Amino acid sequence: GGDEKNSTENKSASDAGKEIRVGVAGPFTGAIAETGTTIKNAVLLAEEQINQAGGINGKQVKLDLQDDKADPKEAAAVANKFASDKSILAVVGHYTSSTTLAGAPIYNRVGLPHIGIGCTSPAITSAGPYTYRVLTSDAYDGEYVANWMIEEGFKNIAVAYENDDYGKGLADVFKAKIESLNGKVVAMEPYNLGETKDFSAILTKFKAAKPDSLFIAGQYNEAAMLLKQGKGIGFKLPVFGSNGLYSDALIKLGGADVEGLKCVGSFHQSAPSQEAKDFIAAYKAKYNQEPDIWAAYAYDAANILFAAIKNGGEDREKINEYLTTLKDFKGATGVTTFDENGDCMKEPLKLVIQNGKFELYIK
Amino acid sequence: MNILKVLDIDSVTIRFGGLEAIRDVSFAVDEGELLAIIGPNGAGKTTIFNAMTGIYRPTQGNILFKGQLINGLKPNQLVLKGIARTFQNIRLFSALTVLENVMVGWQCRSREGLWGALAGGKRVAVNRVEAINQCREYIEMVGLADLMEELATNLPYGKQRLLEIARALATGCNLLLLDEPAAGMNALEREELISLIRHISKNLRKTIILIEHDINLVMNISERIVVLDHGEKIAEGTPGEIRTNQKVIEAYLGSEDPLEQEVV
Amino acid sequence: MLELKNVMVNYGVIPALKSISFKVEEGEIVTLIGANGAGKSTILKAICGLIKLKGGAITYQGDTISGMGAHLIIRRGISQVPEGRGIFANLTVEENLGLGAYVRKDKAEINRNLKVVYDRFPRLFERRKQVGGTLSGGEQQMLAIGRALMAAPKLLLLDEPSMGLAPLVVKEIFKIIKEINQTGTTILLVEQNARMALSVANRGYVMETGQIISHGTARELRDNEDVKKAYLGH
Amino acid sequence: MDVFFQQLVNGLTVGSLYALIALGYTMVYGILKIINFAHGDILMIGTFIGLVLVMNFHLAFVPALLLAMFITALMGILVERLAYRPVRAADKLIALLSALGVSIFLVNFAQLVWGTETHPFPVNISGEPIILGEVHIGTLQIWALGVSLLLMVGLHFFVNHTKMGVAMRATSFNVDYARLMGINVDNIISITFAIGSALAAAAGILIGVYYDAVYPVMGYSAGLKAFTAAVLGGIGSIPGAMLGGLLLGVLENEGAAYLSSGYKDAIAFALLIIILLIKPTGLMGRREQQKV
Amino acid sequence: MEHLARFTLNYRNKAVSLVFMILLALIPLFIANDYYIHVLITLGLFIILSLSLNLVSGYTGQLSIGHAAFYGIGAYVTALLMLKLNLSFLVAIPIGGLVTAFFGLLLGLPTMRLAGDYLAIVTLGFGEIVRLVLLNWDKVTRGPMGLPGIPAPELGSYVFMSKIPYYYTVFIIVLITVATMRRIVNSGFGLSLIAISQDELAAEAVGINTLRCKIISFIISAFFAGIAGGFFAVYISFVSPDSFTFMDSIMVLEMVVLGGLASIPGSIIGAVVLGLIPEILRFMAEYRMLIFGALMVVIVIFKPDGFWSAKKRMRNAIMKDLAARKMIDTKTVSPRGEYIEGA
Ligand SMILES: Nc1ncnc2c1ncn2[C@@H]1O[C@H](COP(=O)(O)OP(=O)(O)OP(=O)(O)O)[C@@H](O)[C@H]1O
Ligand SMILES: Nc1ncnc2c1ncn2[C@@H]1O[C@H](COP(=O)(O)OP(=O)(O)OP(=O)(O)O)[C@@H](O)[C@H]1O
Ligand SMILES: [Mg+2]
Ligand SMILES: [Mg+2]
Repeated sequence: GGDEKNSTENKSASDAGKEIRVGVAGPFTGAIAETGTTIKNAVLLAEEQINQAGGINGKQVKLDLQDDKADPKEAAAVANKFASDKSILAVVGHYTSSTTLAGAPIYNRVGLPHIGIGCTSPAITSAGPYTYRVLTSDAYDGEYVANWMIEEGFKNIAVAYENDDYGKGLADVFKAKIESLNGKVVAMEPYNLGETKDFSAILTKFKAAKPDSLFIAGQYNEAAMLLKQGKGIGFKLPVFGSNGLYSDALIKLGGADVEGLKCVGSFHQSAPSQEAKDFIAAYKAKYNQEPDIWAAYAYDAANILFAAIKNGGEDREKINEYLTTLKDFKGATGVTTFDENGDCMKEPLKLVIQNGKFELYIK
Repeated sequence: MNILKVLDIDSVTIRFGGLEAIRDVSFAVDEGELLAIIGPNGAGKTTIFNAMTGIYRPTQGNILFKGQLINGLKPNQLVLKGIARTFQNIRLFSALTVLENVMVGWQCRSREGLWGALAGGKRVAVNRVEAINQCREYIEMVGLADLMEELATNLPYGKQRLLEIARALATGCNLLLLDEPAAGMNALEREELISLIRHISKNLRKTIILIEHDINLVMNISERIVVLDHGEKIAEGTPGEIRTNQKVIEAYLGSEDPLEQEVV
Repeated sequence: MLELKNVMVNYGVIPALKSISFKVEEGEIVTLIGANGAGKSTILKAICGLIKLKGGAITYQGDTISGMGAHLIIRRGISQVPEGRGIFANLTVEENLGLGAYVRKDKAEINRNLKVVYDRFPRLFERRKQVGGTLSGGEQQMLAIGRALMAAPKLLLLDEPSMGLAPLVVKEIFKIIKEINQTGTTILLVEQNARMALSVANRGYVMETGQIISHGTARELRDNEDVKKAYLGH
Repeated sequence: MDVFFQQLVNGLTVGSLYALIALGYTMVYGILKIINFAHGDILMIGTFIGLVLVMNFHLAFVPALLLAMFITALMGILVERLAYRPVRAADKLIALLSALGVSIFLVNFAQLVWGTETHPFPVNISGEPIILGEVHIGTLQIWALGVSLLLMVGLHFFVNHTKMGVAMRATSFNVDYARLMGINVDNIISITFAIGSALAAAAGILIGVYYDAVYPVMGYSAGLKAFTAAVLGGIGSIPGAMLGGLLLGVLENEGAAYLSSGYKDAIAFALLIIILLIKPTGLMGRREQQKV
Repeated sequence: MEHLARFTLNYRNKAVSLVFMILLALIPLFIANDYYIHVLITLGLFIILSLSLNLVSGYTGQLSIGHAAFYGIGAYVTALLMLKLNLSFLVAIPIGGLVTAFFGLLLGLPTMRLAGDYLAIVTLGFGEIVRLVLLNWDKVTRGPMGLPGIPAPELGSYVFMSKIPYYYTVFIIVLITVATMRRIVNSGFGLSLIAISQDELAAEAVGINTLRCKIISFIISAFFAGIAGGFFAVYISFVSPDSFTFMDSIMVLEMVVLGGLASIPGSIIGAVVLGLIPEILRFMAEYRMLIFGALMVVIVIFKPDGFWSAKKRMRNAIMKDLAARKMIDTKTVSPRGEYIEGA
């Protein structure tokens, strides 16, 4: 639910002009609430920073946080709530591809611009003119990891994927790329986010297919369980993953069993840019912990919207016009440019888990 | 030979697992007759009712109703053919009123159906009025007129038995099976019951088969008696014959004078 | 031994017992007769603590038992054969009988008692492994009485024990009631078959719509014209 | 064939855990005729209790397991007192709703206390897996199977061969008649809940350790599966619950290996429906003989 | 409107109900807030769902805990028809209802052999299977990704843009559902259904074809749930398998039971109350569902017969209706307000 001190329950007409209201939709409870929490932390940080700097056009920014529980139906309800509240100028969110796709038609119907923060499904490319995202599409990432694995010399690859927009989209792109590079996907098994806990069937099938490496297209929770259960039945291989795995929670849950795992992401503590350094420092100061990638994306999304409101105008349509032409926005996750579909173009980082930490991968 | 028989039980055997509840029993009932089945507890009386009403299927043998084989038909199909019953352990629709209980019995004669219900209209309403009036007549007949709107569950035991009879009659049956209708009734109520059964038999011209342990009542109203013991038929005849049948006395009545009931 | 004083019971808002008072002395057979729905079964349920009283009190051997949990009342030596027999349909005949002796601890005595019951009802012995639910009505009644006897009660409450029984068995049951009484068990008997009930009882109470309308010795009641007309038939 | 045997082992492991949970459903159902929808959530709380005992109180695994079973048993009794006893006389569906209320409450309670995230259950039951050909049988699997079988056999004996067990079955048939036998029905019901909850806690902890994951909604799927297992075996029947659990575990694991892992649960449910249509009271359910 | 009103209302409370309906119809004029209208539309959907389940579980007494499957089938069929065949919602939703009705028939068949909790588990299994098929048959359903972008309904050149046309659509569907359910349960057929729920064997023994009645009630129930699903798909413009889970089935059952089994006003009240509580508790944030759970326990303890008083339950209103139309005698009225035949 919305944090009481930040969401404004009673907004009378007179208030509406005095403050700038932006919606934030994320999985604050439910299966991936941990991610929701870092998103919440990051946007609240962005809010605090902009208000300390005098707000936008002299007005204070007020975020309205709504919980979509990573559930598309809830997402539609949240989208409806934002869409019908005229004082909401733009929205940060949603997080997953499914929730973004559920909300997008509603936002697009009323012309409310929104920036997705974790949704990487290729389907979002064509979700509508008011839909944006701060991270690259799976079509891009999947091919990137496929290239990487072939470069590392792997040929027979098993794929475990989360059975939804995110995982399936990624796995499909990945498989096509591997095959075009003369590699082989020897087994491909789906599991359900937040539901599957027993990976023994999947692992047994993998084992029988005799792969030389494993690619996981999904989230950290399942990846940790998969690898831990794999150890139990004697299944241990080099593992690559998508950006969904890039979370410290993976290491917390997986412990020694995720050591050596490689994945992609576009933000890292030791990233060179000044924006990233500043963000990490501020986040640490406020919350006394390291931000993860989703915090960085959420932070960037919020700041892009603040910039759009400032430079475009306090009007949904004007904000959207600004966003369509956004170019080279420098943020914690690198340089963001939106293409004509609202898709993001930026180069991911290669990462590896070493000694219980994500490190930049250097061959 | 079967032309006049309403019901013909032809060498019926009913088994439950290893237990033979009914073994090779045959008897027949004539149109308009009032037949009683008596016998010790567990003799198989209720079981044979259950077979006649489609609740059990005979393991062997045939049951014919008006010359037609009815083995294996379902209870509701048998009601449409004209067989209705009451239960030894009363089974009313307890949350429905007396009138509604009887109307449920009447349903199998209703031509309204689902479409009629959805369409509504004057004709449907007229039909319903007619149904209600007929059901009220049955209720008056069994003497529950002043309890028409009472919930069945609130009726005393004896009146519940009467309601079961009204409900069975409402199906428009011509063979009525009564399983211990007098159980739980006091002397006064029993007398009223006797005249009710006579009325149904004589004036409504229904064929009746009756199971009862009240020997007075049985001897009083039945025209013929079938006696079962341990699943077998041990005697058949008029009340006079049965009263003096040595086998029946040994198995069931217990002394020469069944009316003698004092113990001390 | 047992005394009810101004006992009142309601089902919802409807009164089922309106100030009932009566006594049962040690060693007696007392019968309650009355039309359907008079409240006879309700009295038995109230004695055993299955329903709460709305007013009045029940004392047993000098102690007030109304308001106690049913299991505590049963432990004091009261046993009931409920209306409708109350057989555990999912348990075998033997298990049913065993439960009758649930509150007793003396194994040997229980086994002796079991033999007595089987002797009295050989039919039960034949069916001792059959589940109670498949017994015929009469067999179930025998089982219910047998089970109550397994408790070796001081006070036995019988609710219409003759219902649905063949004449032969009815006689047998009344004989047994008499015998049980002679071995020292006090009996409160509810019956529709008033003629039979009054033939074994010492005293009787006649009930109508939740009230006791008359009482007296069995002989007095048998000779009472009103009782004769309503409950004894001719 | 390796896949087959590996899945058989995996299936038996989960199956024995399903069975353990199913017993709780079956016992409560047997006695109150309600499907205790909160059972899975009691399992979840029991698991968290076990986790707290291990992590915060540094108990060893077995003492933690036993103590968690005990605490959860008390919690089962409490839930029965507060949420089920007041509606015992009402329609069975009402009790079902009360159970759902408890279920929702417990899940959200756990989310507030322990957060929504998945916690690992770091218990070191060390020992090398037994390796037969390509088939691995983990120490944990042996534990899970062993503990569940032990508890089940104990329960079976208790219900069928003790006076309390017969009293339990009598109460399950009719509460008033049981009272007339001098049975303290309230106690019997409390004991039933206590046993069911303790078994659930045991199953939950074993599941938590086996998957190395404890999380507030873990009771939902475990509960659904176990409930299915209970019905498959014949609800109310204790051997049925065991058989149902094992069968369900094995079938869905083999189904997942040879058909599709996505349809794994669908296979289990389709089988359930088919079995029920052939044998309407489940595999070992005794038909409640209803004479008319 | 007048005709619809007559079709919907029973004769006795005609005036009161008519006023009430007019008020409901005017709501969008008073409340401009889209969020409130969204909540009202959702309540409308809940009402249709609970009324439809009430027929099977309340009146016919067949416990069903897989009702969300019907809702889901209706939603997916409607969505696919609109997305793939570009059918108008006016055609797609009824077809969705009919397809769902067919599944109702399928689910009704097991009642031939199963009753009570065993039937319940079959309905649960059915619900899960439907959900898993929606999840895994990705060539058609797009699996967990769901079907986004269901086009907004069009009536000629009028396109549904705001919430108000949706409100009126669901309002009309609710009225039709109430009217149909009323006619069904207050008929001889409805009486048979109640009889079946009370004692199936006795019902069969007095000539009721119980299997046929049960199957018909499943078919009708499924049809209306399917319609609700279709409307949901159109309204939210997105369907995915996790909108039709076991918990959704349970929620509907809860509405029926808490409202008061076998009662039309009960089901409506149940849907409204249970639909509103979580919305009202929204301000409590994290504590919302905790309180909701506790509240449920408290409600059932203090209102074990549901919100709608027990005395009005299980009643068939044939008599009341005829009496009101002066077609049967109504000289005496019993203290409970029911008609007793005039002496
Ligand atoms: N469904 C069944 N399964 C097993 N045994 C049964 C079943 N139904 C009846 N029996 C047995 O068949 C025998 C006959 O039972 P039935 O009910 O027909 O007796 P009855 O003559 O009606 O006795 P009563 O006068 O006591 O009612 C009994 O021994 C009974 O236990
Ligand atoms: N559970 C109940 N709820 C409501 N009313 C009840 C209930 N049980 C009995 N009654 C009513 O209370 C009154 C007394 O019932 P009770 O069973 O004590 O009568 P009884 O004298 O034993 O009659 P019978 O000879 O029929 O057994 C009756 O009017 C009955 O309808
Ligand atoms: Mg009989
Ligand atoms: Mg009585």
